[in-house]
Amino acid sequence: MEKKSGKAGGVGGFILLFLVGLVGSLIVGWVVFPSLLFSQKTQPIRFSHTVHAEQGMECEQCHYLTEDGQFMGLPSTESCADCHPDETGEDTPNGKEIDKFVNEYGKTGAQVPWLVYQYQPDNVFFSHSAHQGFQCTDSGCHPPVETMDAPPVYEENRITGYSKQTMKMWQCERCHAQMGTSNACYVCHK
Amino acid sequence: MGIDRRAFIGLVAGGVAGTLFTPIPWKMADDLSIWSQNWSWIPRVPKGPVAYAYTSSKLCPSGTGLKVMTVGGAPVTAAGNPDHPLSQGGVSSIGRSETYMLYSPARVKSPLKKVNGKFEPVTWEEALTALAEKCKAAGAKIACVSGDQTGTANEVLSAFIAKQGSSAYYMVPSEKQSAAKAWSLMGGAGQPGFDVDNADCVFILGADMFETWGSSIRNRKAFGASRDASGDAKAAFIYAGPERDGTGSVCDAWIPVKPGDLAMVALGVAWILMEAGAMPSGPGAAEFVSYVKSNCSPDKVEAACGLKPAVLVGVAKMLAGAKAPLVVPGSPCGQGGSAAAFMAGMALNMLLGRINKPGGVVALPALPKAVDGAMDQADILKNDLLAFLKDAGAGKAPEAVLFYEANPAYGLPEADAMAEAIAKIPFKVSFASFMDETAALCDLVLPNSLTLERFDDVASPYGVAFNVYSLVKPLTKPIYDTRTTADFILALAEKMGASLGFASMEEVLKAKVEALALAGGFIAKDVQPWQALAGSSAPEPSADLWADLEGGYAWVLAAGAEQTGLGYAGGVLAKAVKPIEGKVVLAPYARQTSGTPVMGIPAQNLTIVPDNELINTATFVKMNAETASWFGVSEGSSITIEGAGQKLPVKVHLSENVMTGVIAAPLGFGHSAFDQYSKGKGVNILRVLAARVEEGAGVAVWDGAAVNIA
Amino acid sequence: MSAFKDFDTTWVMVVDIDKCTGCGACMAACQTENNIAPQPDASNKLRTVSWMTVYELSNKMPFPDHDMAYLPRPCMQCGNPPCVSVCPVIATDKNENGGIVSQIYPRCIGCRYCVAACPYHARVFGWYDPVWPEGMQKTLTPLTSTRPRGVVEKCNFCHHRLNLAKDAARAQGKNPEDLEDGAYKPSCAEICPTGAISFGDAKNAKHKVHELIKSPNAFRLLERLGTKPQVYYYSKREWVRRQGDNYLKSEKV
Amino acid sequence: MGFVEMEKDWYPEGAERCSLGKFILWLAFLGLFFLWGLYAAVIILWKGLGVTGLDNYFGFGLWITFDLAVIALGAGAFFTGLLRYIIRIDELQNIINLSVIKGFICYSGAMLVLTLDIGQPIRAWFGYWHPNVHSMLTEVIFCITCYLTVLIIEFIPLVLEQKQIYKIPFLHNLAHNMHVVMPLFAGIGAFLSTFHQGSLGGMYGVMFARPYAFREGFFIWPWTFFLFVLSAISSGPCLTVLIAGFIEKLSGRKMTTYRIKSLMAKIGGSMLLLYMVFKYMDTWAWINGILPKAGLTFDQMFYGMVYGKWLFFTELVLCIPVPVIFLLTPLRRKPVFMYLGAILACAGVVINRYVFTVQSLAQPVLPFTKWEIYAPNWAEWAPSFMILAYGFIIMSLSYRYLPIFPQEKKLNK
Repeated sequence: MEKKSGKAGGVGGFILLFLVGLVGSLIVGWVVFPSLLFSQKTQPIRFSHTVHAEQGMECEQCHYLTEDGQFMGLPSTESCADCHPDETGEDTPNGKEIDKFVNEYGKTGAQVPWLVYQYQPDNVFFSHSAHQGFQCTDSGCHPPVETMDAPPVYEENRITGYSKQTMKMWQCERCHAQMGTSNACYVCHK
Repeated sequence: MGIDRRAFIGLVAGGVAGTLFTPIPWKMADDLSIWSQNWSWIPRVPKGPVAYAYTSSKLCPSGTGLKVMTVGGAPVTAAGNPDHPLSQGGVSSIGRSETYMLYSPARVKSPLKKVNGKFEPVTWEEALTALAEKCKAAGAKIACVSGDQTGTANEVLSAFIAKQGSSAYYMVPSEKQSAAKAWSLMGGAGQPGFDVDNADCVFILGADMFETWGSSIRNRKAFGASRDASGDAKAAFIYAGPERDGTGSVCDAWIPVKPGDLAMVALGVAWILMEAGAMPSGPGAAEFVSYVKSNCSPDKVEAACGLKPAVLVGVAKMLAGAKAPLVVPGSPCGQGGSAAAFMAGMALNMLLGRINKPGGVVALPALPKAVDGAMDQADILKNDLLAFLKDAGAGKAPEAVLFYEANPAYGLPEADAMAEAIAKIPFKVSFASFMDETAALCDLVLPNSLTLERFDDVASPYGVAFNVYSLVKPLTKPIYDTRTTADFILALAEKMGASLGFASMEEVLKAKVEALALAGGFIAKDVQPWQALAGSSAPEPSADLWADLEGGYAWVLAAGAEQTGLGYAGGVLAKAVKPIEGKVVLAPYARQTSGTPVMGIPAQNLTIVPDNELINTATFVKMNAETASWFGVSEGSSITIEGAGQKLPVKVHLSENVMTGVIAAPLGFGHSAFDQYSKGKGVNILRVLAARVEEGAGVAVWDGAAVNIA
Repeated sequence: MSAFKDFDTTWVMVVDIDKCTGCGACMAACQTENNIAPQPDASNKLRTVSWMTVYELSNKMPFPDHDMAYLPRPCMQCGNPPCVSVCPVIATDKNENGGIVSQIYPRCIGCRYCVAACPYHARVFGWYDPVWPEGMQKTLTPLTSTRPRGVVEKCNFCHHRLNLAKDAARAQGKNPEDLEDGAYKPSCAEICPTGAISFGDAKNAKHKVHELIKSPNAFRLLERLGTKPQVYYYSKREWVRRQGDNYLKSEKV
Repeated sequence: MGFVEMEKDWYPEGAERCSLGKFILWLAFLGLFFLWGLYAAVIILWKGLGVTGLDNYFGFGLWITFDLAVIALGAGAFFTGLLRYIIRIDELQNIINLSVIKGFICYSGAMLVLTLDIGQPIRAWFGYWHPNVHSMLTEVIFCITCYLTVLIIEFIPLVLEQKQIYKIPFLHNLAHNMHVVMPLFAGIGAFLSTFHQGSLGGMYGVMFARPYAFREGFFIWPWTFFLFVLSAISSGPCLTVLIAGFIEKLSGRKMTTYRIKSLMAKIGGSMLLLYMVFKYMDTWAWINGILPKAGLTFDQMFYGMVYGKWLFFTELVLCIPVPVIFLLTPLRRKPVFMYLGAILACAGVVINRYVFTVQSLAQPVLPFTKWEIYAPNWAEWAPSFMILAYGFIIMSLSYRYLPIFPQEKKLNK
């Protein structure tokens, strides 16, 4: 049975609390939810692209295509160790980071579990060799890490497990459509 | 502050309305469906550079060269190496399994010692010490059983027991051993080989050559090359055997012959060829002629085997009319083949003048040995494992027996008796990679590393018409705590103060390769060995043989052994030719899908095993409708097969591929060891299969046996 | 029924039945290439996941007139696929040059309408989550994504190999849309010990299959239903060819 | 006032109902089936469809048969609505409520089963977001969900008319206003429903590589499209009659006049006659056109007992012409013939949906394959029984508390 009492009752109360609910949920939905959805992770090694670029290294020295068209996305521990075989013993932040690499990976031979911002799901076949004509960062695919001294924070979607930067299918499709390239399913899926 | 119901409804309604205008429901719906493609309990595929590495298969008896795909250095799949003459890109389901079998649940993950009937892990050091003591104590009373038909590891093992003063080295029976015995009875030299590539008419006498006989991938490649769809077949293939199986199904003709009648059929053809003027000569020829003339006329063959004379005449005509005919005798089940059938088949080859000819029989000279003191292949093959185990069963076992790549407790005829005999051996060691039936009986299990984890080699699998050698090299560190058996034996010999002169199998192989380089031969790249047999000039020998072998190429030597004493062995044949008496004959057959006795059924292969062979725990045997009518059984009926003092429950599959009076039964099932992919799957037909000894030849034969059906 | 485009490239497989010994190497190759999990109980063949299935054909005569043949059956990649137009969510399509019928696992909702529509039984459903024994997942290939249970999967002519072949062509400065004969081959075709399986572009005169499919001994399964398969079979035996389709008693092959 | 007394206040005006205890027992009995099905549903969602008896031959099985059957039988709702609101056969107002509830039960039940039936329920919404306009199933998904919405809208005023709820002025007015616009929804419902009934048939008819199911057609619609519509609207009213009869039998009270039921039966019978004409023509064309074109014969469409011709003749002879005679001739005046006719008509539709679902998949199209047998297991039966129990529960509650039958009060004086 309906009762009328309290300050927040009646039609006015209904409207007031409706608004409270409305605004509240909007705040939760637009502000709280997105921050809850992603967990933040840092790279195992604070790799500085700028330091390496300043040494005059080209991107292709580490990120290159092989003869059979495969893209070697990340250098292996062995190739990093080519330049960093031993501890530096330096007390600088960079020196410490290098020593961390040497001790934890270089010496053990373990591969660095880099967090890759752009990794696509397993069901996607992405060919770097088919996209050689495009700029890595200018075309919006990769963050401009070459200008960064510290790698950006890696944000992982708690539900899907994918990186926040993982390109969505519509982005691929849009560019393919603009370029007049086929958007057939198997062009990109495996 | 009190909130009445209406206000509360307002709050909820506002919340719902607001939420609809936030990403929450939409992003959640989307992300949840993305989550469903990414379930944590479904493994992700590996990332990393894809590369290819080369080695050869030891699990597959055909010795194919492998092209292994690696991802980030880890082996992932095995395909045939297109540049290897024994595979040319082809590979069997067994060769294919080399990668994933690394992770088979049946693998022995560390050395094990049996304590109070249970296995307990021990370290390799402990195992080495324990075994050294036992071997010292056993002295010359030590034996070794090896299932490795092609490896130099046999040299290491045989040299080891030879140093102990023992020559009790036994090979697990195979086509190779059956052939070696029969061939030596005929006075032949070398390992018989059959140049299928250059033949234009191949009469297959029982051999399941596209499945289990010889280097079957090579055979299939040769067969495939002979019939390009765009032209006429370059070679005719005729199959004689009890069942029109994988091999028979693609041949141009099938001649239904019971296992015990293969020799008779071949001699019937010989009779016709002799009538047409072929004249045998050489040792034993006279007895041969008189036996054939009086016992193997087409009408006598018809009386004995039910074959119409016209069929034999047809075969004889095809063989006689061919430029390069070839008869390939063998066992329909890949083991226990009839010596009589082999000799009869070879007699045909001789009648046709096919010895040491392109497209004919080319016997391979023995390859140089690397290990001093190792026994000769030919000598080893003379030792009879069946007799040895029967003796052991009778209490005449040596002190210690080493089992290398061998599972005789499962893979021999009268398997129950064999297992009992093995159990009676005082001290037994298995070097099995997988926990097989024999390993389960052993006191010590010292797991051998698998193909992709070890140094090993493949030298001239039986059946090929050229000596061929390829290297097995590790592509990955051992996944578990396993060791290469040869390495372990070398260390054991060292420890016992009887060094074999090598520190590792790699060194042994390097010595072997050095010795091969001196023997001549070439790397099969631009010229294939069968082309060399046919007359192509062989290329220069390799400048760096080891490097070429490491690159996955094969060393080959295309030259036949000289035959000085080869004859017809007519006297032996006259005694040995004898049909199997009985209403029905059990004709076992083997398929590569069910693996080998040492590996069990490869995990992925259960999907391939057809449902007319295995359903859950039931094995199906095949018989045709007429045979079935004798017993009043029909499709799916449960029957019991009795033989060798055992009874096995099986089910019936009606198949007109099987000749009347024969029950074809698949081998490879009914394991009591291994993992969920092998254990309890069907029954082991070898348990009801009794071996018969062919008189005169003195060879145990079990390609078929009379059985009772209930 | 929507009409499907005729593509410049048409990948076809030609299986020479007279060469198939039924050894199952093609199935073994397919399973591990495409990350199909081992199935400890594969007795119920209507439940197993297998993209390639070898059928046993019989001329239905009694011994000794009996003859048999093996017929490996991948997905037919039909020119007019009965499965594609029925999919409610466009999880399967035939829209890429080459004509391979795609199947996108993350899009599939698992309604199995395509399974019902395909008369070749080329499509299988994931009844269970795939499980690899401890450690064996390390032998997964990066070529094909793993599938959760509840989606439909099928042979795709090892489409990833087409992508890899295109990449290799690009790296060598060749035209990825005009691959050489043999540059792209599914795993089963590569591994078959007798070489019974040929593969290539039917529209490319430089490819062997271009001629093979014109043979009077070449046929396709259930051609009269209008599916236009991109898998051809070849047999010199009339009874084998006759089993490629349904014929009334009065009809000749 | 005790609860038992209060509960009596919730009955429709002037209606008598069985005791609350008896009613709760009845609900508990139904609840057992419901819980069994719920258990199965949880297992299925947890472990996947491997627990069912379905396989790669029979991707569709009991559930799809069940769905198609209940949706066809639920067609009474839209068709009665059409006749009542659009064609304006006013008499039907006495049974329209029952039709609506039946429709609601059938459609919502079918939706529940469909959720279980798809392998990835979490992706069910892809049907809207990534629709393939060429697929009959897309049409089905859209129309069924839209029509279910319509049915809910049609059901709501009925709930609002519940005696106690009706006392609330707002809800009272809402119910009234909804009634005013009901013809609009009836029209939408009829349109949607016709399409998806047809699309369900179309789903089979378009399978051009399945000669058992394939049919030629008109424009984009295979003949099965129209046949499914006709069979649905012939059997739908029959089921409404059967439910009304069942409620009367169970409660021992008159719910509606025999005349109304007879009218419904007559409508069903007329539609069945129409269906018969087309179905016979279609079957003739199938046997003489589709099958020989595919190289198949009529005999090859049947196998053994499970897939024997008896099913064919039961469906096409026993379950079409016989009920047509029962329902369209004066025989209808006798309840036994009317009910029997209705039962046969419904059975015919169920058989039809079964053979199209299962037999068309069992029939081996490849000459070297064989007929396979499909047997649903407990995991499929349980949810089906859950839906039946759910239907009985909804119907029981509605009967007890909602004024479904306008004539009840008058007839039981």
